[in-house]
Amino acid sequence: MLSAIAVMALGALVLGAALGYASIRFKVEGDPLVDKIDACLPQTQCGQCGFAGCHPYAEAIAKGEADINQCPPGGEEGIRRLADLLGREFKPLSADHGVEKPKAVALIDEQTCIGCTLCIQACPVDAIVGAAKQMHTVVESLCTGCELCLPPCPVECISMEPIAEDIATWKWKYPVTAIRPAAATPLHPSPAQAA
Amino acid sequence: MGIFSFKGGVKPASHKAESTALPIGEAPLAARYVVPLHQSIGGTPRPCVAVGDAVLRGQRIGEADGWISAAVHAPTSGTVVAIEDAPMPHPSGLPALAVVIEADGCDAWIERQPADPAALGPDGVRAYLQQSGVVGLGGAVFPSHAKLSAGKAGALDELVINGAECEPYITCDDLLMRERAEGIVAGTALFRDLLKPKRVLIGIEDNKPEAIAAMQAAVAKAGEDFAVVAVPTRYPTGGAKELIRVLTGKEVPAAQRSTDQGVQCFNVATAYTAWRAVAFGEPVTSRLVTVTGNVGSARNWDVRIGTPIAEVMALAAPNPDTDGVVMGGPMMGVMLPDTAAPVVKATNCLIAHSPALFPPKPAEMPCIRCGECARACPHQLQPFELYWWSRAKNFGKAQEYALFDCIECGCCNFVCPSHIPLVSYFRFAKSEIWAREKEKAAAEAAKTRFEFKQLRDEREKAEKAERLAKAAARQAEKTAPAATASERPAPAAPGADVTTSATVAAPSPAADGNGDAEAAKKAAIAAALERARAQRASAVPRNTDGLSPARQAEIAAIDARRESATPATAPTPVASAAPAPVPADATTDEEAAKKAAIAAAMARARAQRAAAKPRNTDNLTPAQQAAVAAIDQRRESTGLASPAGATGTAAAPLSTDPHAAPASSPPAADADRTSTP
Amino acid sequence: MSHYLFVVVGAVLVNNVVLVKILGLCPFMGVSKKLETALGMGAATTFVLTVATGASYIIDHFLLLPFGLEYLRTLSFIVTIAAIVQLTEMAIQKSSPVLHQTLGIYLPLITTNCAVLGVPLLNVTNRHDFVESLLFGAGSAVGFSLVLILFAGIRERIEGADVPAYFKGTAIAMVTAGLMSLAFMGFSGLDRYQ
Amino acid sequence: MHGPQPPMPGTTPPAPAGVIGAAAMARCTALILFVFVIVFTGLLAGAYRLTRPAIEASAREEKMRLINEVLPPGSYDNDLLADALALPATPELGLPDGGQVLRARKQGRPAALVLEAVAPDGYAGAIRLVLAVGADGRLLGVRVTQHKETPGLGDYIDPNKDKNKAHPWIGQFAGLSLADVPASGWRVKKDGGRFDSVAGATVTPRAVVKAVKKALDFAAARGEALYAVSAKEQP
Amino acid sequence: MIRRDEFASIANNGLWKQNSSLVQILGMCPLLAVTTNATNGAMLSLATLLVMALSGAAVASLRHLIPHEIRIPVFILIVATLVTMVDLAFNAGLHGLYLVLGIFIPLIVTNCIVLARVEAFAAKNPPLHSALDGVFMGLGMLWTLSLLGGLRELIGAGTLLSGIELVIPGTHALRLLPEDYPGLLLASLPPGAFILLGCLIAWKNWMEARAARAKRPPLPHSPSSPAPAAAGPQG
Amino acid sequence: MIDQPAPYLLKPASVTRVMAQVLLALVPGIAAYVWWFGPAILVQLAIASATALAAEAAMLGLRGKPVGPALADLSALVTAWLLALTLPPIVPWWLTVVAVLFAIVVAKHLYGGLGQNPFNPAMVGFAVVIVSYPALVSQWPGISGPDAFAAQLDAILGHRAGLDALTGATPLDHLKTALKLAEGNGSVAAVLADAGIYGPLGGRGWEWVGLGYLAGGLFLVARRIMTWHVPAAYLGAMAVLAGALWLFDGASFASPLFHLFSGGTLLGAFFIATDPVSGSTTPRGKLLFAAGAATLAYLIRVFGGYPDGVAFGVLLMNLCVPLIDMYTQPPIFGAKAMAELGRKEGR
Ligand SMILES: Cc1cc2nc3c(=O)[nH]c(=O)nc-3n(C[C@H](O)[C@H](O)[C@H](O)COP(=O)(O)O)c2cc1C
Ligand SMILES: Cc1cc2nc3c(=O)[nH]c(=O)nc-3n(C[C@H](O)[C@H](O)[C@H](O)COP(=O)(O)O)c2cc1C
Ligand SMILES: Cc1cc2nc3c(=O)[nH]c(=O)nc-3n(C[C@H](O)[C@H](O)[C@H](O)COP(=O)(O)O)c2cc1C
Ligand SMILES: Cc1cc2nc3c(=O)[nH]c(=O)nc-3n(C[C@H](O)[C@H](O)[C@H](O)CO)c2cc1C
Ligand code: SF4
Ligand code: SF4
Ligand code: SF4
Ligand code: SF4
Ligand code: FES
Repeated sequence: MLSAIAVMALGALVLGAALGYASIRFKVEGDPLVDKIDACLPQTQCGQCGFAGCHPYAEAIAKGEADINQCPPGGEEGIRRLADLLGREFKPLSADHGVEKPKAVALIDEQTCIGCTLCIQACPVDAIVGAAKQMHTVVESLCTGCELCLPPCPVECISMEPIAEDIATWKWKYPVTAIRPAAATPLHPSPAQAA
Repeated sequence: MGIFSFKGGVKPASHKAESTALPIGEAPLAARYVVPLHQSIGGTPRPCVAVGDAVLRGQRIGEADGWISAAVHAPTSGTVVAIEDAPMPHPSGLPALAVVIEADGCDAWIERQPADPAALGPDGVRAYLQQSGVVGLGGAVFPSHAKLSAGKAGALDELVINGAECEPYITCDDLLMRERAEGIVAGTALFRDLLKPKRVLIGIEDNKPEAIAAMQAAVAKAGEDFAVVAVPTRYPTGGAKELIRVLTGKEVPAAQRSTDQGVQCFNVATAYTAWRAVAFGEPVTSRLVTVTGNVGSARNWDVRIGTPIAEVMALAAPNPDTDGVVMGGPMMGVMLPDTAAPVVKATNCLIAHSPALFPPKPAEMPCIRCGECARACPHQLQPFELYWWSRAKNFGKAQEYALFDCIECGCCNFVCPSHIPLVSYFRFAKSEIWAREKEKAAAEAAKTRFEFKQLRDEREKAEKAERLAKAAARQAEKTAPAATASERPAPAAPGADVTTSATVAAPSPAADGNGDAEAAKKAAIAAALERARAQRASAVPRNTDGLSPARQAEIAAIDARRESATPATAPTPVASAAPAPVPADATTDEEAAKKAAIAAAMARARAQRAAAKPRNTDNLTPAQQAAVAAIDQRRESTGLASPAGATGTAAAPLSTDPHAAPASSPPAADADRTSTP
Repeated sequence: MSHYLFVVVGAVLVNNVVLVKILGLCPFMGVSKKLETALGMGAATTFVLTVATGASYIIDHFLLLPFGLEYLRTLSFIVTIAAIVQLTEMAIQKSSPVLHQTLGIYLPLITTNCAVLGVPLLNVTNRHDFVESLLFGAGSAVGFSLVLILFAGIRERIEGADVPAYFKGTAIAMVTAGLMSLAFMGFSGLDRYQ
Repeated sequence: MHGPQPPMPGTTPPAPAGVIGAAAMARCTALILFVFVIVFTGLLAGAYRLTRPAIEASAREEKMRLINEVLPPGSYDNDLLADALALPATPELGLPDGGQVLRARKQGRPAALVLEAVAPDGYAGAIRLVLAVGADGRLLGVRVTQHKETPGLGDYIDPNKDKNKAHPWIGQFAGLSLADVPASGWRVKKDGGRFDSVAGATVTPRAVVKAVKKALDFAAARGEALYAVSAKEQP
Repeated sequence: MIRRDEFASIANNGLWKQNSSLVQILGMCPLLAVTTNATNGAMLSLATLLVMALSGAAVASLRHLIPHEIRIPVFILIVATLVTMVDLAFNAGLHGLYLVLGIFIPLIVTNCIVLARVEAFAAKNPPLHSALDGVFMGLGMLWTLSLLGGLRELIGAGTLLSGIELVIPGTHALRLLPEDYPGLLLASLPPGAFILLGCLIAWKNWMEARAARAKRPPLPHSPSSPAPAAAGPQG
Repeated sequence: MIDQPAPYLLKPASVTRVMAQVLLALVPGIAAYVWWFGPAILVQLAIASATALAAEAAMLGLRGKPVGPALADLSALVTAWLLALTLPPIVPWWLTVVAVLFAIVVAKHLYGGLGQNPFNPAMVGFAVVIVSYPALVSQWPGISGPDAFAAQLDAILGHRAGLDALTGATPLDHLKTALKLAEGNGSVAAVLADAGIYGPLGGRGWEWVGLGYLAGGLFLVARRIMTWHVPAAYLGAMAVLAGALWLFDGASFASPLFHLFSGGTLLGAFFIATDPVSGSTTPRGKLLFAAGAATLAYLIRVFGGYPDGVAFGVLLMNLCVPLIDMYTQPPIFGAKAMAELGRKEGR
């Protein structure tokens, strides 16, 4: 009994000392993982993930406080990237946080705009130009399609326009194979779609 | 002259005899020409004619847009009836901007003036070729003038002229060499004079003995020392890199330009058109097109650019079972979704497709990793690995296996026993990767802007708090009444401080009252000077300096618009960089002085920039500039933009390649207005 | 001398910890999705396992056996291992943050890698002497890393395969591990001269 | 409990405080760890004390179970486990590292020897055996204690794996003695001996038969001496 | 105490949703190594269950005393102590089984699922919940290990519950397949374990896919659909 | 308007054609087999083929893929034939069925079918049965004319009573056991001279079967179905290793010729290690793969627990294929120039 306790106590002391020394010797600060995660996010800053932007979400993922499937703008592709980075299993987008939509940009109806500047303040990426009491315009190439400018507009003059394909943005499609992959699960239209 | 060889390659049946029986024919004039503006790699030319304008053959209708871009010309005389989106000879079937010309039947040329290369000088010749619309006719349609300057490696060792024409069915270069060899040699001499290579090599596949003989004769006649080399017939010897390898033994990697290895390669037709342009003043308005395949009479035609493809096909009397038209050869060509699309500079061959001629492909089987494709690949890639990863959409892996070294020659596809459309998978993977890269760059940019905005918001908040605190302090201490003046004297736009504030400049001339610290004094002087200049620059200073350049530009445009629309509003508000003339407060704090100095310096810099270029669009990326310009144009068309906005501004380049979009220069009028108080 | 060779060959191939002894499977399944991480995990485990076998031999022979405290083996071994792992983790975090990130949650999991406790215990059951213990430990670790890396290579490849839906992911990985284990059965008998 | 410390903005210079805090914290946690170690080790030691008698008993029982398989329980009356002899390296039994001999006595007279033996040339390595040899030189029983023979092929030497439950292969040895079987008979039938084997797997039985024969030879040669040594004085 | 829904969720997690063997892929070593028959699998699972329940309760009770930095060493200490106690108990009470399970009893310490549950659940929940979680995780393990073990011995030898005599003396294994069933030995060997487990995981995937398909929201024309209310003015 | 991508020309080649030629190339070996060991092997080939086709069709059906084209590619038949040729011709029918099922269902279709399996299906099937039924899989028939057919058929149907008369050890197995039993005083030469199962090259009869495989293999190389790399490296490595040990101790190690012509060496070198799907694909990778497989086969057959190591050698090297392929990528066009560029910039 006593010898057991003595032996274990001795061990605990030695190991404790080693760990204590190491914790001071190998102290590290910062977390490069967050930046890597952040780089996988679309930077739309829309907050659909439940965080105040992409970086906070990245921090939450790194800390293990958020799952990897909460960013609708990133879509499946983004989740795959995260799963790959973090060595986790892919999982479909969490329905609580929204659905993946085709990319769109905001369009301000310039006839209706009253120049209240509220959308300018709302846009996280400075994509709206204009000054007070003047009509505002969205710089298409800067707009990330986050839709944050929609709610503040008092006259509801902002709408989302899906981006149309042209020759420059056209992509070669996935070749249709003669041997078809296993029969896909039948499409059940959701009630909302059907309505 | 050693002939080298490249690994891989295939030998499909050549089918060239069908279309070489007849000499080159002159295609009859069409009634209507659709001339796409984007016909070469790089920027999209801007239209420089208007609807209703009368044009002559060879008249420039599209202005080169940047260095990697070439002008576009009217193929015949007539009237511009539309500038609109029209169907393109492109696999997508999507339309693009084109100038539609109704021919008047006279086919009158503009005044053609030969150029004198000696007088123009090398740079002049390059510019001349660009203006003449000379682009690579070998398939890549890369603006030739851009390829005509020496690369990093200094002087060129070899100039290679590509007469290989390795793809089955195509014979336009063959016929060109047979019938117009002298022009090709003269064009080659022109290139030689520009590039000064040590040797000039003309490579022709040995299945074209007539062309070789004709070229040899022409070279001898011209007294040049060009070597006409017969190269073994094997697809894709005509690929620039393969031909360079065969003729010089040099391998040009994908990540390099051939000039870095001291070689440059041009197609024979390119040399010919360059010579026509220089020696006769004829811009590129037509090209040779082989019309063959499932047709009654296969032949090469000299076809005007812009001729509807259906009309060209009709010349060859396609057989009734024709079920499509392939533009290009059977190995690399594309099936055209719409034969109303016009002939463009890249159209070297039109093949009538029929199931008898090109049997439908057997069903795709799984890859058995037999390695046939790897043995056939002229770039020694592992197509089945590329396929494996492209199919699985693991693009990172595909790139690891050098996806972007693939030239899409189709050799692998040709030999695959499983009939896998390998090239389609590679194209899919490549375009996905490009799209993703674009997205990533956009995300990165969005992130920077977001962070900048956050920083600004924070700073604003902090400054506001500070200001409030100071104001409170001042109130309490009851200091000099001068100091209690309003923070912003008569802002022109009352709402402006909501969106942005002059926070940077706010504490500007802080320390001008006391002289204890030298820095403070200097800063004060600078700030005072600054203020003076700013006041000079604009009668009513507005606090727009905290704005991003993009937004400043926008405001300027909007202001201009307002001005023209409602002249009764406030006197000419202009984007400027005036620091808010916040009165000096009594603090003698050194820190404040330093801050003030910095702020003043920044303000000064900004003001200078603003003075020089009121539309502060210079630090936008070309793409963003293009976007801004596009917005301008939209407004213009809805009648909202000011005349000032319209002057000088080019019409919107509906860019197809955002990266090569033009840098729209700021209208001079604005600049003038800003600098005159 | 040659029997040391057989100890090593036996540990690496014939009685491979993962495929034959069935130890250390959680990291084997968990960290084999990418080759890079497998390499890192292999290196980390090799280090920890080798050190752990040495340390536990010393503890067993100089602390436990003299006092008749064999029943404290599990406790003392695991505590030692946990400490070694933590030290390794700190060292890696300092020296190679990238590696630390890619290994993610798996570094601490070395503590709960059965192989790391199992090999010292096997050393005790097999009555290995110090050199044999070390060789057995290192051999097992190399065997672990070897199959982990090979497995990662194959998993990367079958990632692109058209695996039936229900078998995608872990299920097919298990089957693959089974076939690997089957292949390793070919080595059986190679250590019989031991 | 573990509520977060209220932040004190502006007052504490952060870095040094962190270091001092860490050191103090480290001491504190080390102490807690130490206490845990002591407490749990104590618990464990207690548990060990409680279970030790039971463990020893079952270990003994296990050993006796094996012995009883080769040696009928009624055939001796001494405490076998106490009457053990440690053997030095004994090549005759294939024991390079030595082994153990148990001596069964009935009414003080030698009854049987329980020997360990190793057949080194099994198909897949050594096969460990336990055999009981009566004082009359007769085999009382043989059991395989450890082997690596191919499952499903060579493992029929283990009665638990032998498909023939009624007459396990290993049962052939019971009752035989050197006197009954001539030297040439100590082979498998395929080689002209008297022992059965399973077709396709004769390497294993050959090894076992050879080892058993050698063990009998050993018992015959050294039996007397082994019975004679007292448990205290080792040969 | 504990609410019904909490209980249900803990039970569902342990038995199915977060099943350690089929979903979390933790605790693989015992799962594959000792499941040569159902008995071994079940007994080792029971041992693990005991450890998990006790360690869950212990950690949950002590969680406020354990500083965050040294929680892992302390957890390990607690688990190792409990495992050693279980080990001692097996040694004393079920010596035969103890010998068969070998190092896999002490290896419960490193069974990833034990520490994972302690860390993920017990460190954040009250003792009763934690103990229950341990029990259900253990039960989840119990059924998977028994199933896998049963399948392996059935395919491998045609029997079920072999080795039961080590637990309940006097009983014996059931022979389910005919005596001349040749047995696919592979199933009893490590490769068979891996492949069968792969199939079990695929089976679970299939069950879940089926369940998900059954749970799909009914088609919009179905009157029971709750969705149309939210479908907007046009609906 | 049809919608097909370029190229519009295709070489006339197909998977079916490739597989058919492989089957054809096996014929000489099979003929020799029948000549020496009787027609039982034909029965096994039939059982294996039927099982393979049925399993392939069932799996394709279950996975919702079109059955026709995949059955027509003949790859399942190649697997079945190779598997049957590696098993003793007198194994009970159900054993062949089990082996083929493992090959087609587990090793092939669980990975997505043709072209995607990392392990050689036929060898997986073989390994499964040799591990599970070592006794049955090591009973080979002795040389026998057609007259033994009835007895062989009986054995295939499961009546294995009179089997001992039919069977004899294979040369490899016999040599190994004989050397082991003789405990030092037996030499290879003595063993080979002693038993009547050895011929001038390898095993009697077996050497002719091997020559048949060799002929078929050379045909495949000539038809460019496969490249020379794998067979050359396989046979080369086997010969070098066997030769080295033979020179070192000719009494304990058989000659390289013996090793080349016994067991599955020639079948393995030309038909099994050459499986394009599970083998390495780069030229250097093929050399490495085959040399590795041959080395392992030799080590296992001489020192290991199994009579021959061809199957395990191939399976073990299958494990390494992704890594081998990754690190033996041939230099791509222009790689030299890039390397030079890198060097220049590095400086
Ligand atoms: C973006 C880009 C920029 C290029 N810039 C030059 C250049 O500055 N000088 C030049 O000689 N060639 C230039 N090239 C041409 C290529 O290096 C190459 O010579 C040409 O594309 C050959 O045609 P191919 O693509 O059909 O082989 C450029 C090509 C691209 C795509
Ligand atoms: C597979 C392939 C085949 C080609 N074949 C030819 C050819 O036969 N003749 C030719 O002039 N250009 C051919 N090209 C285009 C050349 O690579 C290169 O772009 C051209 O020779 C450069 O000259 P240019 O800029 O004057 O067009 C081919 C390109 C590829 C990728
Ligand atoms: C995989 C495999 C495992 C074997 N295992 C054993 C074994 O454990 N014991 C044995 O005696 N023979 C075993 N053999 C058979 C021997 O190699 C040898 O052929 C046999 O013992 C000779 O017996 P026979 O003389 O009855 O034909 C095995 C054979 C193979 C192929
Ligand atoms: C040269 C050649 C060799 C082959 N060898 C094998 C083989 O050893 N085993 C096998 O199952 N299939 C073999 N196949 C057939 C086919 O590749 C195999 O069924 C695939 O592995 C199944 O995906 C071979 C095919 C060819 C062309
Ligand atoms: S949902 Fe995605 S894009 Fe939106 S803020 Fe969150 S991470 Fe960024
Ligand atoms: S304009 Fe609107 S949609 Fe676009 S980025 Fe800004 S806030 Fe988002
Ligand atoms: S030729 Fe076709 S089947 Fe052969 S390896 Fe290439 S892609 Fe695969
Ligand atoms: S298409 Fe690409 S991969 Fe295929 S042969 Fe040509 S270069 Fe090689
Ligand atoms: S149980 Fe997880 S590693 Fe063994």
